[in-house]
Amino acid sequence: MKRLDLIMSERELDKVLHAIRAAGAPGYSVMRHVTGRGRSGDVVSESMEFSGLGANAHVIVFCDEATIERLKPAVNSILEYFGGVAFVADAQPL
Amino acid sequence: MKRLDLIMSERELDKVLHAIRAAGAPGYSVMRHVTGRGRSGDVVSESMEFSGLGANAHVIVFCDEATIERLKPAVNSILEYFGGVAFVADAQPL
Amino acid sequence: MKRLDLIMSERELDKVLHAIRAAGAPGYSVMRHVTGRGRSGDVVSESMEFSGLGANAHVIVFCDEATIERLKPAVNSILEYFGGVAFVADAQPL
Amino acid sequence: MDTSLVLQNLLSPAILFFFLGVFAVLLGTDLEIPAPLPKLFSLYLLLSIGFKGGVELQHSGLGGNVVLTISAAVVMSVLVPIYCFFLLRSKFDVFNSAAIAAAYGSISAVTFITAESFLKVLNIQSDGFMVAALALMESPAIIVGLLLVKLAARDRRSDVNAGWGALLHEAFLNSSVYLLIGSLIIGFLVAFFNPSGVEKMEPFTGRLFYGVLCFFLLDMGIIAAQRLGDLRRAGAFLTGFALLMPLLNAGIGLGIAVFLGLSQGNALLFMVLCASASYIAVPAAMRMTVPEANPSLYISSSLGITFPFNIIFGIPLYMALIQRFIPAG
Amino acid sequence: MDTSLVLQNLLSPAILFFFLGVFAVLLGTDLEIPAPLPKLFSLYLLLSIGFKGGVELQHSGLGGNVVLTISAAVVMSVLVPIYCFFLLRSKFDVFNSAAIAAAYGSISAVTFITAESFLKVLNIQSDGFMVAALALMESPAIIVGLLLVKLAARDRRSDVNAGWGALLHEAFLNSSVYLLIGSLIIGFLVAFFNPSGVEKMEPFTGRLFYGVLCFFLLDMGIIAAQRLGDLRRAGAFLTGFALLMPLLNAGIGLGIAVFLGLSQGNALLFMVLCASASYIAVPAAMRMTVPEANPSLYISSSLGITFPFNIIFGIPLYMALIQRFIPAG
Amino acid sequence: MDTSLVLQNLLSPAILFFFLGVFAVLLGTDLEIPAPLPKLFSLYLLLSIGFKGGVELQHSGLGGNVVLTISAAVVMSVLVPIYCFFLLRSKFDVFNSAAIAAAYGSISAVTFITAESFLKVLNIQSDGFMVAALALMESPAIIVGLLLVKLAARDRRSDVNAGWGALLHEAFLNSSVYLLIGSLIIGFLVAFFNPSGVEKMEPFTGRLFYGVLCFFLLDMGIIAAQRLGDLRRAGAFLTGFALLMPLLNAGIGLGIAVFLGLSQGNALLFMVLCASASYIAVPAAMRMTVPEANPSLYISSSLGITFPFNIIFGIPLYMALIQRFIPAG
Ligand SMILES: Nc1ncnc2c1ncn2[C@@H]1O[C@H](COP(=O)(O)O)[C@@H](O)[C@H]1O
Ligand SMILES: Nc1ncnc2c1ncn2[C@@H]1O[C@H](COP(=O)(O)O)[C@@H](O)[C@H]1O
Ligand SMILES: Nc1ncnc2c1ncn2[C@@H]1O[C@H](COP(=O)(O)O)[C@@H](O)[C@H]1O
Ligand code: NA
Ligand code: NA
Ligand code: NA
Repeated sequence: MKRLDLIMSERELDKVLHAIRAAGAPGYSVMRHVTGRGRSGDVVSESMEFSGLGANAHVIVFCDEATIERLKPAVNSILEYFGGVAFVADAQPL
Repeated sequence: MKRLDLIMSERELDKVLHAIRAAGAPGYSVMRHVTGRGRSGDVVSESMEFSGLGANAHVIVFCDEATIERLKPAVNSILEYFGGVAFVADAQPL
Repeated sequence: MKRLDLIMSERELDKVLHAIRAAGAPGYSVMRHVTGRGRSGDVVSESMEFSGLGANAHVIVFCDEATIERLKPAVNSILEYFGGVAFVADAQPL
Repeated sequence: MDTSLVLQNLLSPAILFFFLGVFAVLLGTDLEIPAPLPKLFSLYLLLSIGFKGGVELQHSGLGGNVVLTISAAVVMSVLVPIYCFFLLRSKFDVFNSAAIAAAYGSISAVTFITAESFLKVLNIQSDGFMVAALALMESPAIIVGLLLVKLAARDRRSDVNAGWGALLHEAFLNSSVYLLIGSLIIGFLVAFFNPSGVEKMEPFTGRLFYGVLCFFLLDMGIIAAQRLGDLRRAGAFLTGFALLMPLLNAGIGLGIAVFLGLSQGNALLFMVLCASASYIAVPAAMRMTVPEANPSLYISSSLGITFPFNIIFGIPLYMALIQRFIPAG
Repeated sequence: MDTSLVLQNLLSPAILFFFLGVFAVLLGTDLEIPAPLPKLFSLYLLLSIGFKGGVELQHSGLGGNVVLTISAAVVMSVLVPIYCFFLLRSKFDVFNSAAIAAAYGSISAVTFITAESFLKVLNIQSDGFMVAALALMESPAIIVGLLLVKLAARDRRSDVNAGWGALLHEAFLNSSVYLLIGSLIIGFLVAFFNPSGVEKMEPFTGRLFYGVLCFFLLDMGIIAAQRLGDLRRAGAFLTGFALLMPLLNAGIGLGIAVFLGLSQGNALLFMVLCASASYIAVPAAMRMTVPEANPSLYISSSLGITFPFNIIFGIPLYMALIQRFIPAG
Repeated sequence: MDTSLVLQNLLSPAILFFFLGVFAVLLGTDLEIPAPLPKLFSLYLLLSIGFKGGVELQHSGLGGNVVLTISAAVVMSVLVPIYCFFLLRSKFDVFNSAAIAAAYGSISAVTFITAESFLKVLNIQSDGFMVAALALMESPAIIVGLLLVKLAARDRRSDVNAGWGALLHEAFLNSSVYLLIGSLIIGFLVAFFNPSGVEKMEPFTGRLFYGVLCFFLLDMGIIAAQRLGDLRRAGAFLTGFALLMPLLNAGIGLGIAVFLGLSQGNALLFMVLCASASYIAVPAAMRMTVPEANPSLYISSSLGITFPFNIIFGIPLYMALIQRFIPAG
């Protein structure tokens, strides 16, 4: 099994979750109120949450490799355009 | 060393943490206000946090393999009954 | 690529992020309001967030191995003195 | 039926803000009241309603039909889940039937509060002891729900199932029952021993109350509308149940109110207690003790249908009935 | 210029708390108003200003120069982004120019609210329909901004780009526009059909208002000061733009106000609407529809410079100008 | 001792809600006030107490024994940690001794606020400058605590240890000291230059205050009770210290109050400042500068014992003593 970690602006959360569901992932979890710093050096801080930009969100998906392959194009297309990071690692069910 | 990620309703948090402590884990971390979607297709949304159901919690435990084995039966028994996911991966101390 | 997970008191967050930036990491993400239990058996609970101690923070860094090596001494020095945990694992870009 | 009552209710700030929340979802805006703000409002409302109820209880005393009214409320919270259960069994398994039944035996504090505000606009009095009735109707319904499960489903896994101790604990000491009863007792004590304390609390628990209720109902509108999708999955039977059961229970409540000789105000609150369903205390207890039940069934029916129905149509309808059967005080 | 106006403004609790926030950052304290509290305050302010505006609108009616004033406001929100865009193009690419331009065509509700409080201290009346103008200036600016992008940058990726439907949705149904207009309508309806409801809301939407504004401005001070660092990166051109554009827009606004014969109070609010820039609705829309633009440019200029400039110096300055050109009512 | 004072305090809403929180934990309910709500309340209380203190300070002026009283408060915040340190060294290492000592030299704003409410019920006046004393007692205690560590433990790691600059910064610019003093100055300036601003703040900083205090004390009760477990680990010595040290410090405070000729109200506040211990500013500073100390020792003793002791028994007890030694004003 695989573990996918996605971090991007909460503004794109719906788009990303849609892609994840469309790929048939068995589930996902979302943590909001994430702050951080990315390529551009821009800091996403909690104090900007009230502004239109919002903070970041962290999405975790445990799924099999086939699902990863299926969601890859759509998710990567969103992240390339809007920003954010996505990493995959191995994970075994307890 | 191993890394254990658990995600389930915060309602079962105490039970799960009890099992983790009982297995002698050196520590754990808990993130609350987690939302998500599981097997049944049910969405746990932030807006339900005020209701009796509550949101999800994400527990991270860094521990050795023996501890994983010790906490496995109790944790799996809780998750099977109440729902939630648990995955194990490798992790090296920095 | 590597994935670094750091969990420590939010009081030391600035110091740790400084060390991460100084090592040239391409970015990082921070989740606050983390609670937990560590070596000493002390519980960091959400209810203490209003006190001077504050809750914990969880920092995730996706970076290459060289960056890990560069940030290691400074980060470990902070964690040894103030407490907290740091683990490294493999992760592949999606 | 008196359409002016319906209009008066529909055009109150509370109900209009509820609709604002509903349309926020239907129109697809990204309006949200982020956690834990809804929790803040709900804790505030429980604390305030409890405190004010305690103060009024001290002023009015425990005489007259107080004990009878409270007893009748408790009896209703025992009986309602029982007949709901048998009705629901025709369509759902034991677990879901018991969980939904418990929700309908219990109460919704926000519905109660909205009814109180409605009474205030009409200048109709009600009594503080009705808050005690409110507080005392949560636990029995939970216990009956669990009893039904224990009796009807005997071969459940026992290793992870909570024992009776934990169940009673959850029934009597879940946080909303505790906060409500605790604040009620504090209000009573303060009114008795320390009347100046009541005044000092007033700007917080009194004057602010209606505005916070409106803010909270904005959020409740959002949540209720989000739940509507679940209902389509739940089917017509449950939707019908969630619309008709409040009417039936309110009718029985009216009968009891007439029988006990309650005033118009108390009668409305009594009917609302009977008609409303829980989405806080009962789900908390059911999630813990009957995890086999599907939360989206009991939450969606109580929060997505019965709650909006009661605050929008139920309250003025029940009032119209009361005005027919109970003379103004 | 009347220095007493400046002092009166500088020494108001609202501005002093703003400075307290600014210095908290400059001195390096760890003062913070953790999320989601700023969101709570900003939702509260929008709800309250909308509700009160609706009530006043009902009282004053839609006659006189109401429609003309609102139309003029909408026209300004269309024109401002157009000339801003061409000015900004000398230095920035299409995307950043359009996004910044849209921000300056739109408005800042907190600047408006601060101006209202300033008027109250001077005992100068203003009208509820100005809140409608406030609400109606957000969407056109967003649409113009997007039109500029569509026209000037034709070969954008279309697979991830939102279509026109989504853009209009974001322009008209983003949460702050929705909450503001919704509360305005509720205020209007309640004032018309249910006047006692206005009174019941008053302690929440009225009396508490100024204190919450101060608390929120404390946080705005923190945020504005945190943005100052970004500005150094953005350069002198944008800093100059963020200081001079409000003056230019306020000047045009004054001309229109004189032309339309607005009262002193309405004139100030009109000037402030023209002079202020958005940091909520516009960034939300731009982030979604023009991700090529760098948010730190449009957020930092509107929030880090234009906002503080307007509430500290702009408001008394505009008032001083008004007192020269418009006779007291 | 006057038992009616104890009862009057015990039966005030503030203390009753504190108990409600304590019993919520002891009975095992799941009542919680989720983060960041406690932070909201604590920021609000600091802002309000500071603002109101500043207003009163402006009204009463700096004459009379103001300077002497404030100086005496600062001296106490220097001396208390010194003798506490030597007492604690009999049982704890240098780091823990210094950290606990600093906590007891510093103050608890909520204890102060509770004492003020108690005075209001008794209709006893106190002065705004006592808030200045409150604000000025935090920093010296922190500095003394760190000096004790520097002097007594010379061979600490220096690579990660903050230098003196950072320590002074933390002592004088930690967020609660900053917010308190900042709001005090704002209150003073507004009362002087802009008296109508005081009125506009009143519904927020004044009328709401007591209710928010009660809500916050509900949470403090929960937190204090959660800390009780830690105390068993800490042992009898620390428990005794946390109960007797407030009495000793209050006694010394009473002596100073009599010597300086303070009024009954100011004397109570002065005693409470001496008797209370910090759980916000000092832990923040100690965590950063003396990480060798175990936070559960200094937090649990100040929050789990000294704080409840002071607000429940201390305040009426100190008042009874004052009534013996200081004639009513
Ligand atoms: N290397 C990284 N490690 C962890 N999080 C990252 C990394 N790069 C970016 N992020 C997160 O992704 C968000 C968007 O990144 P970007 O699109 O690069 O601005 C940032 O605000 C961070 O929260
Ligand atoms: N495949 C998955 N990946 C990540 N999180 C999951 C996954 N499945 C379930 N979860 C989380 O676990 C919670 C309970 O899942 P379930 O018991 O399947 O309803 C969900 O609400 C999610 O937050
Ligand atoms: N083994 C562990 N697994 C996960 N989190 C841990 C672990 N040990 C410590 N932590 C986290 O790190 C914080 C500080 O740990 P410590 O310095 O050991 O007190 C704790 O409060 C936990 O949140
Ligand atoms: Na019911
Ligand atoms: Na504008
Ligand atoms: Na002290």
